[in-house]
Amino acid sequence: MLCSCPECAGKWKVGSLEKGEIVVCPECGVELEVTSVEPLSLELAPEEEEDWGE
Amino acid sequence: MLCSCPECAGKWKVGSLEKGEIVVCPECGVELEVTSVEPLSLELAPEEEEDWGE
Amino acid sequence: MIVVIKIGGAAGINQNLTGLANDLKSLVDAGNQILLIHGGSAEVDALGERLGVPMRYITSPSGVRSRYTDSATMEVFIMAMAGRVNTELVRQLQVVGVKAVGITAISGGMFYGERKTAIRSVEGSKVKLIRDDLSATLTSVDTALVEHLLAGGYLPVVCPLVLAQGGEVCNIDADRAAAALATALRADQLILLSNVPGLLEDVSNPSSLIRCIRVGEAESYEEIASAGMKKKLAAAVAAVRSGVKRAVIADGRVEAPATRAIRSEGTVVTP
Amino acid sequence: MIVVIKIGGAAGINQNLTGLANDLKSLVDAGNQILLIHGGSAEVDALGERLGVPMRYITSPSGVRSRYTDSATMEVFIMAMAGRVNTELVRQLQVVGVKAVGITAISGGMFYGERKTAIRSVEGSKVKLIRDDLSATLTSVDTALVEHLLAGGYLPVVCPLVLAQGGEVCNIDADRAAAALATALRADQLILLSNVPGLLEDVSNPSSLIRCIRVGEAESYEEIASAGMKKKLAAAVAAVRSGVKRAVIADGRVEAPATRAIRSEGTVVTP
Repeated sequence: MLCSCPECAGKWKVGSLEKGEIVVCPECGVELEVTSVEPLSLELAPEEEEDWGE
Repeated sequence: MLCSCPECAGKWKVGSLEKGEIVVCPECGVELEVTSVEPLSLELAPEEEEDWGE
Repeated sequence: MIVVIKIGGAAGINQNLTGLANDLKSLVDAGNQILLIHGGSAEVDALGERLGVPMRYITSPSGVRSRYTDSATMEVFIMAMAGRVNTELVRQLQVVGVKAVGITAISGGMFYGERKTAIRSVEGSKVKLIRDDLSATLTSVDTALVEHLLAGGYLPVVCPLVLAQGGEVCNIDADRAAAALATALRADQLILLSNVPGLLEDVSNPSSLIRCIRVGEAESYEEIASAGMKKKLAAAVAAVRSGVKRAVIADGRVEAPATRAIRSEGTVVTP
Repeated sequence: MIVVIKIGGAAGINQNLTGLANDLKSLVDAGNQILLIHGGSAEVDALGERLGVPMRYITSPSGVRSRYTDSATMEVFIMAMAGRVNTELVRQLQVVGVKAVGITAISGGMFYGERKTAIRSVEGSKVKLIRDDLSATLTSVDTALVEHLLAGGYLPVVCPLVLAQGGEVCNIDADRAAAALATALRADQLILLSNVPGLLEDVSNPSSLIRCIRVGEAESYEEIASAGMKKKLAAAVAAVRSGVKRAVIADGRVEAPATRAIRSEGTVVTP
């Protein structure tokens, strides 16, 4: 699958992706969220929140 | 099944009984509870309580 | 004015909880002290089905239908009523800005009761004695906790449970519990909201509403009352006979259901 | 003395509820103001299994393990915790003569929080974003209701739920909730009871108890702490840093567990 970074327009290939997965752009290092697989769409991943949970 | 009334010692026959069933002694009219079937045992049934329940 | 409002658990009402919450907000804002007590039969049945705990009912020789509450059913009852229904009512009220406090009636020793060790159940041609039923007759009502909450400006949302003499948590008829609480609180009104407009002359004709019943003549209406309505009627009569100024059996599915009941839209039971 | 006591939901503790209830009675009789807040993980898991709602857990990139609470799980959580566990604790306390009041923390607007719209979950080699999790970060604690209850001589039994900005009822870590409540109440002590004697040097050796930790050195103990203990340690440190005089992580399975914890039998976290 050909990925395209929405931040730096960098391109790279990956084997398989899942919806909700976080991937790191190999060029600018930003964290991206796989918001859809078919068609593939990547968006800036939200900041990591405190992960307290029962 | 041969029934024997614990109150008046009256005897009478019935087809079948279930545990917890209420039967009325045909001789003295008292209400009896079938507390066990094998062996058959009859005891005076408790007074009817108010039957409020959800 | 102190108003005790009981809402049934029947499905129809669940769709109107937001409407009810807003209505109670306006009543509280107008300076009334409101206590909400709830049933939850639909939720209990639904959870029982999901858990494979069969919901069985007892019909007493005098025709009163009540839930057979063995310990497995009591567990379902507590999870559905004290858990789901009570928490959802508190959520709805808090979301519209009411300071609601969800409690069960075993908190603060509000309801103590005597567990009925033997209940008669008509089964076909037979009458059977049920000995493991966890329902109780109310023997004492302590309103200290709800009065303390009302004085603090809170709206108590009460799940009707009873602590029995052996320490068991028991089930109690929510209508009867509402009447007992209204009596103990010397409430001005008891409102019993359900999924019918009130006592109907003809149950298939919603406009055959009987508007007013004096307690003295209540018995004559028994024949036209369904099993559920019989309980509401008996609860309303019990409350009014014990000093509550009036009781109203009204429709919980309409807009502003409590306010409309307070304005006599329903069957009003008076001394 | 105001003492906030949190008991976990782990199985071990459930066998000791009568012991805990008697212990709390003696603390109340001695004039202390006690607030009990409870978890219920074992009960939630058990009910989830009965209902066929799989209990899934999220492990965050920093190793914190928490329950994945989608709406189906949240429903189980409310029925098991606000229903079963809370009601049983109130029952036990009332039976030994304590005036207990079971509430959830959405009552009276006690806990408001922000729902985490995206939580990171490590799944094998991947990190995934979970968007439908109903857990929240606490944003405000209003102790008015519990203070009102304590002033009335009642013992609040709190089920940790949070009302989120969208009106959803959310899940929160019970240890964290206890710390926040202890802080907001300016409690003298926070007691975290669980099924271990405290923080152990060697988790397989119950006598390797670490007796005292100053908040400044707490981080150095993180490596030896299990996921669950990490949360307790963090909660204890958060409370003491915010003014609670001391926090004790202690064993909830022993006799008079709260009294023994108050007397420093466990891991005491101090300023």
